[in-house]
Amino acid sequence: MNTIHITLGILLGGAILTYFANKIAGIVRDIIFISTLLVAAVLFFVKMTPDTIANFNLGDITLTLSLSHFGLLFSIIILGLGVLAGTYSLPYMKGKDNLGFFYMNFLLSIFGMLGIVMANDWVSFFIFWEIMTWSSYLIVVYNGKDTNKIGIKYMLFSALGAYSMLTAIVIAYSQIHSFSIEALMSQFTQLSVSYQIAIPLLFLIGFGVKAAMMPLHVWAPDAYSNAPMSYTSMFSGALSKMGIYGMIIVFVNMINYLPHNTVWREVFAWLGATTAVLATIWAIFQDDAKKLLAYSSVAQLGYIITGVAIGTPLAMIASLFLAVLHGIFKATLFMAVGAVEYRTGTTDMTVVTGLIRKMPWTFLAALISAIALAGIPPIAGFVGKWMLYESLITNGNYILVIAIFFSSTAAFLYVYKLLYNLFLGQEEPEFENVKEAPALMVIPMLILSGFSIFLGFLPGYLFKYIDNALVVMGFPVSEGKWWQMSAIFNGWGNKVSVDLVLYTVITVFVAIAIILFYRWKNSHYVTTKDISLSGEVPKEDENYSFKLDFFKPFERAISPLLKYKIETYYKGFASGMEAFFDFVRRIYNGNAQIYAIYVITFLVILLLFANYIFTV
Amino acid sequence: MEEIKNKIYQRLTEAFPEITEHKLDFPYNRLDVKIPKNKVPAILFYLKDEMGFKHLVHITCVDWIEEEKFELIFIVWSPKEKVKVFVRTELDRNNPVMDNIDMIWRQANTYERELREMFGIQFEGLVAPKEFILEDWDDIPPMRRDFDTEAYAKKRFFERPGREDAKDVRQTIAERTGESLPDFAKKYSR
Amino acid sequence: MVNDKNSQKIVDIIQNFARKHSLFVLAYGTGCGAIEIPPTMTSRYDAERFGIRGAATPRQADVLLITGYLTTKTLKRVIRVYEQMQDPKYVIGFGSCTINGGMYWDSYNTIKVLDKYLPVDIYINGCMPRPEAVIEGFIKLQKKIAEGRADGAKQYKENFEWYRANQKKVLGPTTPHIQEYNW
Amino acid sequence: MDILIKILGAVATIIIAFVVGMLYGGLNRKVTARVQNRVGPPFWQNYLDAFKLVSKKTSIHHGVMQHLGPAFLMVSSIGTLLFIPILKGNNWFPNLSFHGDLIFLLYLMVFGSLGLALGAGQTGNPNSAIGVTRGLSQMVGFEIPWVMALVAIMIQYHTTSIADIMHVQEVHGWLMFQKPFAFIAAILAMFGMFRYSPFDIVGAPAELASGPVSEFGGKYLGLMMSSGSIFAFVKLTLYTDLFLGGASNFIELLVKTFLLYMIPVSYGLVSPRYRTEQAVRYFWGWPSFFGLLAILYSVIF
Repeated sequence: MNTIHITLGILLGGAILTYFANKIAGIVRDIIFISTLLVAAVLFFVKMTPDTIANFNLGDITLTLSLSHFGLLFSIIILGLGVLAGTYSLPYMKGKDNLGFFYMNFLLSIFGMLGIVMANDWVSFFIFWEIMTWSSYLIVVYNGKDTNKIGIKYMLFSALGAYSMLTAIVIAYSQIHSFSIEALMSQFTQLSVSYQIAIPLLFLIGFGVKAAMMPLHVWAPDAYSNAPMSYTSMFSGALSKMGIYGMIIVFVNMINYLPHNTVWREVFAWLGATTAVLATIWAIFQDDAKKLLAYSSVAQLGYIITGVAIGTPLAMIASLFLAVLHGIFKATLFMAVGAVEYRTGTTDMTVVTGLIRKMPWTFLAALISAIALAGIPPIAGFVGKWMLYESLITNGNYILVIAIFFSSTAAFLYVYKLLYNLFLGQEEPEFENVKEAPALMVIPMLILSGFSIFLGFLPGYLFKYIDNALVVMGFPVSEGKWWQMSAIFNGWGNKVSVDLVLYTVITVFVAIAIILFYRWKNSHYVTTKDISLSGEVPKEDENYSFKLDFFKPFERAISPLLKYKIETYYKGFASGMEAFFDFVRRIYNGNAQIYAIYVITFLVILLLFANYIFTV
Repeated sequence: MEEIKNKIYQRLTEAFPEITEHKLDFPYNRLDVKIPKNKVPAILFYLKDEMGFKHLVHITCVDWIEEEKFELIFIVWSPKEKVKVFVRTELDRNNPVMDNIDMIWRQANTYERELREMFGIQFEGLVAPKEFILEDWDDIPPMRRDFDTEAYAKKRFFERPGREDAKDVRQTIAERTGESLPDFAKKYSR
Repeated sequence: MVNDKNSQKIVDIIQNFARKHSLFVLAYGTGCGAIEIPPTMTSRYDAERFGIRGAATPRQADVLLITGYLTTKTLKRVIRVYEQMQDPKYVIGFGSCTINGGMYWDSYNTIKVLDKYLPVDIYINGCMPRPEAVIEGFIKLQKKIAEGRADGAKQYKENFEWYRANQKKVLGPTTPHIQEYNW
Repeated sequence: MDILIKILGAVATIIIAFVVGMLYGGLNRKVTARVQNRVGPPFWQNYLDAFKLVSKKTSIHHGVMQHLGPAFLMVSSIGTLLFIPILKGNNWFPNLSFHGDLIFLLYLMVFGSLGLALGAGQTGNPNSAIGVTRGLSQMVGFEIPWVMALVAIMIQYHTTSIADIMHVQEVHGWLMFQKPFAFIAAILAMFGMFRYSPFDIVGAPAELASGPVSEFGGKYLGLMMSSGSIFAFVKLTLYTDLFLGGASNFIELLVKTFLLYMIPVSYGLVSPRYRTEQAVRYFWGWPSFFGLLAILYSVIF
């Protein structure tokens, strides 16, 4: 018994207890849920030492778990976000039915993710991966409309990923007779060429599904927007990072040793960049705030995939920084949209308007996170983006830089669309009585946006962890070469001192504020109905906010591209997928019995080949 | 031109024996017919669908106050024949009610709104906002001849001394007497 | 120091100098006189050399030009626009119609004396005044500003009740509320 | 003491940028007037306008973002100003130019656009939001050739620092001639950056009532005007540093920036107005082609 056992035990036990506490009383369930999270997180961060090893014996197979510095970085995202999103979901989920089920799955997915980052062998990796997938699947279909279709999409892609991953594991075991991750890494170079290509490819398909990489992203926008926002903040912030986690392992330990690895890198970097560009364009034309953020998540994951695929030390630092930061700001944005939904009942951006005076703190959190997303200094998003650009330029990927830059600039459009439509614009009498979200929802958002600002001028605190993680992966120590506590460097020795940026910005800002607030009383507040409109006064029931066809000029400008890309490729792809789903629906028909039979069949098949797999 | 007008008139009288008056000797291409008001939609339909008068030029009104009548005039135009037909009808001035014809020409709606507001003619079944040009009008409709616009203006608006009538302004300025204004306002009116 | 009377005077002189030479005219054509503005602004007469330029919205404008007759319907909008402009602001009545009704002296929907409804700083006579006359009017206004006498907005604020009563009288009792004046 | 001198230097830079930017704005009006066969306003007209706007007695606001919008704009302008070297060799008001690089500046420069967009959004005026969507779309358009030009320079000389690029030009000659394609792409992108005709649909006064700024008056507008002037100076100095070899003294800087400034101004004088999608497609057409050519040139040579 050591800390790993205890932490995982607490999470698993807590999950089950929460489910049954629901039968007793709501308050008991809430207390058990949040205390499970808190105790697990505190125990983990206080007691956990990286060299702890825990063994679980399952029959003949021994599952080995231990925490490396690399896993520690990801477990910070998982547990930190888990605690905050858990706090957030207490008021957010209040009044929904079947809450014990939701909270159980919430805890189980954290349990699964924590298991993944500590897994030392592929069996436990796969088991925890499936726990994570299933629990998130159950939350995706937990409520909302059209759950059948969305759930099947998610399940299909997850199954595709899981089985390709399983195949890779089985192949690897058949060759090296060990499930250990390290064994595969160390003996990878001795495998035959076909296996050297097949294993990473299958793994990358598996991880690419979770990271919503370009051809495999189809499930993501629907699943992200359909899950309750309190979970989506984790789904997009932490769960998708498991795909990145796996990808880094594959790229660093396998593809590095391949003879033509630059081709692999280029291909996957371009897949990431395409994901970023296309998802950004789709995000611009969404009218639902959740959908917009979902597509935006896909786009941001595209940057991270690009960075991982490039794989230079600077790119790795950049993508790991972006991975953590994406967890922070995207979670905040999902939480803010959730807060809006909680108070107004809808996230349709053509309906909600003018909430800034009603929900100022939510707006503040959303604003800071949006600036972080757009990558504008002095908020932390800039640091990650800068390093990514520099790594691409210094590595010679010039066109890739343009693509990423286009996606990043176009991100301003959807960021503005989100902020304007939800919070700015004319106020609507319908939302007259909207209040600020409850404190338990606002505080997690503000804490997270505080991190965004903090990492903006002292990114070194996070770089330290990233450095430790990368050292584990075999990269040289990068402190001083790529970063200092508040300065970042590129390969050519140019630097940006981010703390000076912040000081400058604050100084100028204060000076301007003094000028603006001088003779404060001469500036009067007028309502948003009091606008200069050729002398007309909008009537009470008229709202002149600009809502529909928000980026029509831009849409017209890129219409040839849209026609080419979306109409032919995406629709064709989607309809092809739909046809495929129609076929698959006979298998996944929503009937639990059939699923059980399916699982049993799979186990039987597994047992039939057991000799080959386990004993050879 | 005369033959065309005669031919049109012949066809109209055959279809509508109710036509009471007509006048063909206007110069150029104008042709006038007068018809009771219950036949107006029918004749307009006929003109549009059977005879190619596709364009509604105007709907207007004349106030015959001495005869206690409003005369409504529908002007239609045939681009093929190059002929204008004036369809006149008379309404009782004390109860000016007319059938709505905006199902024949959509643009008739606008003219009808104007007539409703300026002459007080009610079009039965007209679907349109209440106000057209005037806002908050509280007097009799202003285009009626018994509406005294000068008296109304005198009653309603302030007036600069010396501009009570249509006399030459320079003359009245020469004879100007004092104005009854508050002191501050004097400063701003000269 | 700012409260000191003499220094306040100096500040006023400087501010008035700037105001005088930078008149943003609201492009809000009310009557036929609006057609005289393009030649005034463009190459032939070039009002920009006096610092006069157009502004698109009342928030940015200093001068409200009432270019010609004002129907009651337009008056409502003009009052609204005037109240949206920021202090200091000036009104120029343009053409005979604003002075005494002009050719619309007996019209049932055209006001005749503008200064009962809005504080007019300068009237420009004529039907229509030519661009030379318009520029002359602007120069008169500049002179008034420099002398500190163009305080129409102040008068409007101080005698707001009187102006509002006049406006109510002509706009009718059923006038939908004009939004409260927010100084 | 050292820090005090630095602060004084920074303040002096800001004042110079303000004065020069305003002067250029006035000269722009004068030149426009002369081309249209007018006398035009005196060249100090913009100072009077700004002073008058700031000294307006009252102003209105629709909420907190309307204060923050101009403030963001000013932060962006001044921040960018402080992070670029004004004169060659950094011997004169170096400010913070050692602490930032080109990509950093790219992002700091768009900070103001986003701030203005948010401020305009708060007012609730539909014209503002329409103008903002046009402006942001146009921005996505001209950033592409601009970034291509910058990438071409960066990969040619293996640096992202402006000071290094200026130093390179002392050795190799002006980049304007060394990398003509990059220069063409950057100049074409500059048309969009300055938002003069034909790319002035963002604030088209006749149809959008001056677009994003339509609810801003008084001190807000005055601040925006000042910030715009500073920003114009910043952009011109940046172009001078990157392509015209920087300037070793102040007169040289003035001459170079003024000549550069006259390019978009004179192009705007003879151009009608593009619609937004035309503008975006324009930037993704020939300017981007030249940008790609520049990158290709850098890769090959």
